[in-house]
Amino acid sequence: MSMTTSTRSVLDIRDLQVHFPVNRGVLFIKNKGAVKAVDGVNLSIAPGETVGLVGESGSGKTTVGRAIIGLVKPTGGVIEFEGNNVLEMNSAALRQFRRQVGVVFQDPYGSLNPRMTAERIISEPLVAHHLFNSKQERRARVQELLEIVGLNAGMASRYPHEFSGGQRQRIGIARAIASDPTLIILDEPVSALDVSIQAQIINLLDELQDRLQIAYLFIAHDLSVVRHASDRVAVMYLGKLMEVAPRDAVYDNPLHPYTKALLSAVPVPDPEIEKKRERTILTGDIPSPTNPPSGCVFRTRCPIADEACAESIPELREVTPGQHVACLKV
Amino acid sequence: MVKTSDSVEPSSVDTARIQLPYWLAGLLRHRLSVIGGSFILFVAFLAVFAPLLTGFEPTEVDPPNRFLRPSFEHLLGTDYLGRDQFTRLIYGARISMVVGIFSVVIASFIGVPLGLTAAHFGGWTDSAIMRFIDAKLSIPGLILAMMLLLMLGGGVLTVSIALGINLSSAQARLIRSQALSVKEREYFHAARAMGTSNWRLILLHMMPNSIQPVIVQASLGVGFAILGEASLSFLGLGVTPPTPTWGNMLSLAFQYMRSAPYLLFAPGVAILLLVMSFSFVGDGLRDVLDPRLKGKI
Amino acid sequence: MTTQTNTENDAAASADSASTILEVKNLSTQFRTRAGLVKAVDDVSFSVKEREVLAIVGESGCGKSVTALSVMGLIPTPPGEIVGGEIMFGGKDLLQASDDEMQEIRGGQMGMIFQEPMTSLNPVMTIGKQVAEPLRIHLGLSKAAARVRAGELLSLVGLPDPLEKLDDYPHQMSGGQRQRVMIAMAMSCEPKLLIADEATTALDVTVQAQVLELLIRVAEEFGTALIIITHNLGIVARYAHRVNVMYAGKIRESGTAADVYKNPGHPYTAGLLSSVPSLMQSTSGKLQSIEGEIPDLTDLPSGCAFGPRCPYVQDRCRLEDPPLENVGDDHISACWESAQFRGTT
Amino acid sequence: MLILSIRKYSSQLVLLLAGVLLIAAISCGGSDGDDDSAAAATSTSAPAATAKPEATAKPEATLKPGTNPISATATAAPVATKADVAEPELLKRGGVLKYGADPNNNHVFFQQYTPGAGAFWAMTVGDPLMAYGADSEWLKEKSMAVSFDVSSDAQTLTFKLREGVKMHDGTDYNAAVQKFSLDWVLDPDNTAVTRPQIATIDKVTVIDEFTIELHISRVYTPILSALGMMGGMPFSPTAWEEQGADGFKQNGAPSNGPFRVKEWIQGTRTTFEAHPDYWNEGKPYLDGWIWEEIGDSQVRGAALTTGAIDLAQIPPSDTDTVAALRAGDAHPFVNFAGVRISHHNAARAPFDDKRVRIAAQMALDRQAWNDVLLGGEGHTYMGSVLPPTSGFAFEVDEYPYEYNPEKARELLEEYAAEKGLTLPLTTMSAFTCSAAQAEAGCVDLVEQPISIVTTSSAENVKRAEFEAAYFNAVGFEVTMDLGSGNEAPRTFVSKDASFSLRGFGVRPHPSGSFDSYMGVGGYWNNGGWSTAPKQLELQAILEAAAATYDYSEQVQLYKDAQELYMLEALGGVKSANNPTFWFSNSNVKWEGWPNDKAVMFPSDSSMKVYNMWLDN
Amino acid sequence: MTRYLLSRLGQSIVVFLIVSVVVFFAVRTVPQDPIYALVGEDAEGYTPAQIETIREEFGLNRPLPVQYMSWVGDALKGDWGLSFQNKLPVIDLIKKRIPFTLTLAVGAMAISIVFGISTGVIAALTRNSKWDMMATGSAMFAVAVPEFWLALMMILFFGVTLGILPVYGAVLIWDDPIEGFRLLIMPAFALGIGGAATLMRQSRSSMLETMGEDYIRTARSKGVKEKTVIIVHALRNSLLPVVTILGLRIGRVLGGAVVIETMFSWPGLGQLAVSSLQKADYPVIMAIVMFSSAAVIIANFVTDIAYSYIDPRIRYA
Repeated sequence: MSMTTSTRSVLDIRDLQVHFPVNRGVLFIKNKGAVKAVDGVNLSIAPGETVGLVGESGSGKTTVGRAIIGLVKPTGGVIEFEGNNVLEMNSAALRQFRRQVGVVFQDPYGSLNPRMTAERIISEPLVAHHLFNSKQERRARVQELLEIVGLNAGMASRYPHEFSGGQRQRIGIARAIASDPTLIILDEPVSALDVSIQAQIINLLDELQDRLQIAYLFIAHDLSVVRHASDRVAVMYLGKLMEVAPRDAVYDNPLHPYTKALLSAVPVPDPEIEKKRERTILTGDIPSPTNPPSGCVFRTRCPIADEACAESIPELREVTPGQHVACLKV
Repeated sequence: MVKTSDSVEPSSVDTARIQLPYWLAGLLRHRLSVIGGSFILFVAFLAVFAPLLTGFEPTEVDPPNRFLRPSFEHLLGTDYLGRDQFTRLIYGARISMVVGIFSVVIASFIGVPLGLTAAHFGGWTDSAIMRFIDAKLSIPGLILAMMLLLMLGGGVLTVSIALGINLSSAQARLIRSQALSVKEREYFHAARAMGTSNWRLILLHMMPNSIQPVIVQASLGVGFAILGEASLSFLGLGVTPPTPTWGNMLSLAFQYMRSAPYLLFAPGVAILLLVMSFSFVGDGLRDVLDPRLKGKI
Repeated sequence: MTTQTNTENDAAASADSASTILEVKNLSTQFRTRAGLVKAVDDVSFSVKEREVLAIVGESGCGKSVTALSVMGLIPTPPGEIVGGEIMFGGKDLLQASDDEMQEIRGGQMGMIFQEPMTSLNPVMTIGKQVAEPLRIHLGLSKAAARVRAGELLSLVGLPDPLEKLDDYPHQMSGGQRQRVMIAMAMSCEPKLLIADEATTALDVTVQAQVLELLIRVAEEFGTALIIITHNLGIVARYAHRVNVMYAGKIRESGTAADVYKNPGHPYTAGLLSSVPSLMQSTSGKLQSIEGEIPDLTDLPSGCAFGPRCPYVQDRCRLEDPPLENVGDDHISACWESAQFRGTT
Repeated sequence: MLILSIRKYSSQLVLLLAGVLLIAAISCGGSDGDDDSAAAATSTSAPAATAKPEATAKPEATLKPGTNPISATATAAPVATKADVAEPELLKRGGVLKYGADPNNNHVFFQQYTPGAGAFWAMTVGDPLMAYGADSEWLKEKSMAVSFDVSSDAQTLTFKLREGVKMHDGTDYNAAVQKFSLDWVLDPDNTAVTRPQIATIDKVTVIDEFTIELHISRVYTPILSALGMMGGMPFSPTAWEEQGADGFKQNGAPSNGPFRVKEWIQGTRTTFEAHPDYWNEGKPYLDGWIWEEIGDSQVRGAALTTGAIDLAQIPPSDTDTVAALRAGDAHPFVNFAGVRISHHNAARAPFDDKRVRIAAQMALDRQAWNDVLLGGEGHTYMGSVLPPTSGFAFEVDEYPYEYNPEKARELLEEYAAEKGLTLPLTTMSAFTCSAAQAEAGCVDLVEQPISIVTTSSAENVKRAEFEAAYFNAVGFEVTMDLGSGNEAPRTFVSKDASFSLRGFGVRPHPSGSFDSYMGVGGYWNNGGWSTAPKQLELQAILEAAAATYDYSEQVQLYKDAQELYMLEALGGVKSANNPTFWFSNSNVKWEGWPNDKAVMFPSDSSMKVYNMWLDN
Repeated sequence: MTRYLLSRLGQSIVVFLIVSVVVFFAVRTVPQDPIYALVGEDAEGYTPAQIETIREEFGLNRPLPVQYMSWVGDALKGDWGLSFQNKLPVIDLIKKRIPFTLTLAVGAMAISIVFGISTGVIAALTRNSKWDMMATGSAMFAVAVPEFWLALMMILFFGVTLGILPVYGAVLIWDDPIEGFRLLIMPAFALGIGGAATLMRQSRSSMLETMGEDYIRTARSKGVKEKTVIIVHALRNSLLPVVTILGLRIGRVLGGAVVIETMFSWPGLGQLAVSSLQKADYPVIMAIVMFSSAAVIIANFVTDIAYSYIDPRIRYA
């Protein structure tokens, strides 16, 4: 499903930076450095497209999601939504932006307010944006949404603790699509679910995208799930993008050494293949984000790194059509 | 059961079946709080129907019949002025309960908003409010109460305010710590990401999920307030006589401990049982409202 | 950074001749909860041979962790209770063993690693002391000797500058490093059996690979048999010789990894395999997911517990719970319709 | 539901009941079982017959007014030499007596205000110019003046002083020292609390080393008894130069009495030690005594029974402790020093009308007041304002305003009808001070509710509750205004109280009480009721009494004053003569033991500790 | 760690200032006229003019903020002003009483800690057994009993009826150890028993929670004997939350001392607080409250240090 760059993208992130100050001294002594959680990320999402954002913990993928929906204040860069920069929006524009961007979180037990019935949870965005003037209309819309995500309307007055993990995630999705957004940020939507339930939710998300033409930013650490769900995949490491390319290019012909190592570390549920696969095991741990290595951040664990990697920070270059890689050696 | 604060979410009557609010259902299963709860209801019943239950007036003086031992006519005997102790006990129950509950309500009305604003806005407002609360906590409770009482004069309302201000710091600290943990939860992020206004965030998301421990402490607080009133009236500062409260009845009975020990028995035991009942109910509420437990049902 | 090809599975072939070190027969463990009696493990039998790697796989609530805790004798009573069966280990039935005897075995001949690295180590005690503890209890080493040995163990599990790490506290280490410490601790007395209960679930993929490789290497070096408990079908495929698939407290299928994956003997195993999206080729469209919800252990359906979610369910399945039968060479499964459904795949 | 929960009660409930029974056991156990003889006296019987053979029988019989030496004709009596003082056997009795009492001592300089000075320790630290015994007769053995004579115009008094007297700081006592002390007290700048007592003195002259002459501005016979109080006590000028007021407050003013201050710890205790070279050989018997400030009277009683203290002052309202100590082997002292009066402001309607004041008198059942609040130990002597022991008691056989609630209500109804009001009477009219009153510190007051004003001490709260009930029963509506510490008296002084529960200490000479309390200048009256004709008539009698040295004439005048006050002026509702109690352990002895006349001082509540010793 | 403690120190100073401002102005709104503490109820011997001069001397008619500034200025120099009761320096009044209140507070805390924590831990380990029931039951009982009632019961029972403990007297432990200790038993017990109950509940619940932690299960999986698991692993971790509430207990103890000191005539600051509050003796009240809140703040500070020392997660922040 190749994407022509000419159609205007739903979301365009340019040189996004999110640095958290770490103040060492007492009240007044100035802080001594910052955690560069996200350090210069460029990403765009076309209407109806699913972009997979993959990386290990500490890579900054969740922070990117949080920055987009305004939970975290970026320290640099631009987040353009339908042409205008979210960071400079006035409150009215911001409210409109919030209506058009939904969010689904990871933990089924933590993402629903235990004190509210399913109906009030789903109608929260409707109330926040005054989408319906009468209660009946709102109630009808909620019934409809419940049906769409595969739950029966009778459950509207139940409390979150009376649902299973899968059902709660469906309510989360219903809430996200309630204000019929054009983009949904999915932050690890299925990581906390069991395999069988995981598949049901992935199918639901797929179905909704076809029906409602919603663009997804699919943030996850499970590479096989990302492969199935995404059109394009971006791999992040320590706040920077290592490789961005269409799905098949990344999985079948990975260019960046980190992507290769990542793919080879994932065990495949097939003993025959596993016997034949050649595996490259990375050594050591992810460096601490307060003082990342100079030049390429992956160089300390990279099998093919040399002195050059230490001097300059590799730019994201288009090595093959549609496939961008940030590595001097490729 | 007198509702201590209206924010405990309304009992949802599911069309399918009449379902008691979950916290009440839970409480009924908790043996101790059933005992505690029934004693509190019993005392409330006595207090409300006091005029019907006794022929005497609480301040009616009859010196010739003073120091009568408990008899059929005077269930708990009479005091140094010949006043009927049983009448004074049930009228006293009215005031002690009101003082207890009033001070807890005042404590919550001061403590809860303070705690929530501190937690929600953080930064300077948070540290300013917390330093103010630390200051209040560092002044010994009874001295603070005595100062307030001297300022406002003795009376049911003023005693409740004095005790309420004392309890409010603990309430504020408690709800602030709960609210801070709610702020980290994903449903809070989701609500904020959806553009919900600050006001709704606090009222609909933060408060309902952080109010439980406050309710538990409130029910314990009623007990402590009743004890506080007793100590204050021992120091001569509680509700002005001749209005009877269990506190001033107890400190009055002190002066006749050898000649009329039975005077000591009724208010002492009444205070003891009521305070224990509230702590039973408090424990019961803690188990029922504990979010961790609820998740598992 | 080492490059390895997978050789472990070949070694499994020679394992048959080795003796059985753990034999679990008809194990049943129940929990009394407010919502009713939960039969977490219901009549489970399996065995582990010397140096063998057995995987127990299943979704949450299937009883895999409870089985492991029952073997180790770590079931909290109340509310839990082992109501039946035998656990033969080292010639003794662990269920009849006294507390002292169990304390002898735990940490000495049998070790265990848990899922959450963040909370599995005592936050207020140095790493050195915690690793040295089993050494002093089981091997009777002196404080100094135990400390030296602990240092060696830490370097064995690949921790950078181990001697300095002895005096560090758990919160000063990353998740991966802590899991390495757990391995060092569990392996300190060169146990005959080590149980890894979702040991790498909380770790990142690259770190997960490192830890598992390390685990296999050390087990081999000390001749320790491994029970790997996981819900990740990839890990089973890569590291396990044999696999037991559990669902709702019972073993539904058991066999060598190769057989079970190539020719699954139970519709549930097949369903699981098909609902995992493939890493090797792009798939679009619907995943073949298993319908319905995970069963509530307090009111299980009659007959086969997987019945309500099974596409091949027949009346018989709803009436009677199928026993485990041979469906191939050293490959058993519990399904009335296994012949029909296997024929069709 | 209750039955349900009890049936399946768990071990917690058993525990609960055990706890409750435990309390009952303790609270009954605490009453060492003699509650039948305690104050559960019924209303009619005489105060509980106490088993102890009681030397001081209840003072039903009026005391025969003994010959009183305060008469103009007293000539220079021979100087009492050391020999003829009755000499107790000379064996050394020693010991340190611990005396438990209530009011705390702000400082130890007896010339400036501190609660309880006069009552507890001033007399043990100084020997005044003139000293008085139990029945207000001159106690030569304690005074500095060995003889005195009065000029013909009765305005000049010359005193011959005792020689060879040493002050605490070793300096000699002579006329100059006595003059210095008197002048210091008379100087207003020193704000001496004792100044009003001797304010009539306008000139002090030293005749020779041991003779001193005082001139008083008007004929004022009570001056002699006033000089028997702290006003007449000398203190060392040299010490004053060195230490000044602050020094004296902390270490005590070196005077000439049998004891001197050794150490004072505010709010805890004041320790006194014997004066090494006290002029009266052989005295004091004790090596020292300690005033222990014990706030709670029950704890004081317990401290006495367990021997922690030797002598304890117990307020009459603590009937339990009094009964318990009476039942024990402690020796009781009873002194009717205090008078309990609920003063009302007779200058403000409705109290300006005599019928209302009579109604108030008749509303109160004094017998019940005595039984309930004093355990029957008080004396409902209706007539006299002064206690029966003072010899000036006013004898009336049938008190016209006996307890009669129906009559009281009739009077109030009659008043209300006349004034167009309906019962109960609730408000007191406004009050504007006259020029004279304003100058005396009176403040104009607005209309306000009729209130009972007192402090919030346990004793006063009970008094207020009792009297409020009775006043309300006849047609008043009285609100309670319980102040804390010192607020209540202030409201009385500024006259905004309808009934202020007061008690006053009696001075050795009745003039002291009448002048400072009831007379027009007294601090209870400025701006109060002192303008009504009956009250001015009362003032004239008081002045006449103060002007004569003739004892029998004085007695008659004071009786007339009391009759006028009790029957006409009706300045307040007298409830009872309030007994003050002390109890001493068996090891405390004194001259003339067990007759305690020799150790009790007529003024409100002081014990002559200097006449006691420990016999253990 | 030092960063953590420095910021705590900064906070404590701010709290101390707030306390001084709050109490200074609160006390002045008490309707009492302080002069009568000095001149006596009936102001014998004073002319109205002289009363005015005294007001000047104490600076009572200056505007409140000015009074506050001069009070703070003097206090920093160590001059806590003159008591209204006798125009003598407040320090002398307070100095002799501080050791008594401290002895009582330490005694009460000791009883709370010893009885509270030990019963709490035992109750947790013998969960739902008769020991647990008894401990929880008696804790409920101890919390609900009014302190002054308990105090007098003890005086009458142990003091008078049995006569084994002295009823009255005020001697410091280091002056006369035996008598001092015998005197301390009853007041410290009356004051401390409430705290013991609260500590018992807290240590019981925190021990129960700790026993459920993962590292306890790890310890058991290492074959550690149950006794060692409790003492070596569980106890130290379960004491962490208990230490934090110790700081708060000090405030309650000093508050309770007011009643107990009045009851036992124990010459501490509590007893003085009651009398000076009733007489509106501002300088003395200020001194008492500042000392008590200083004690509470220092206590909290000490518990913070103790906490960060026990819990390495903070020590190596």
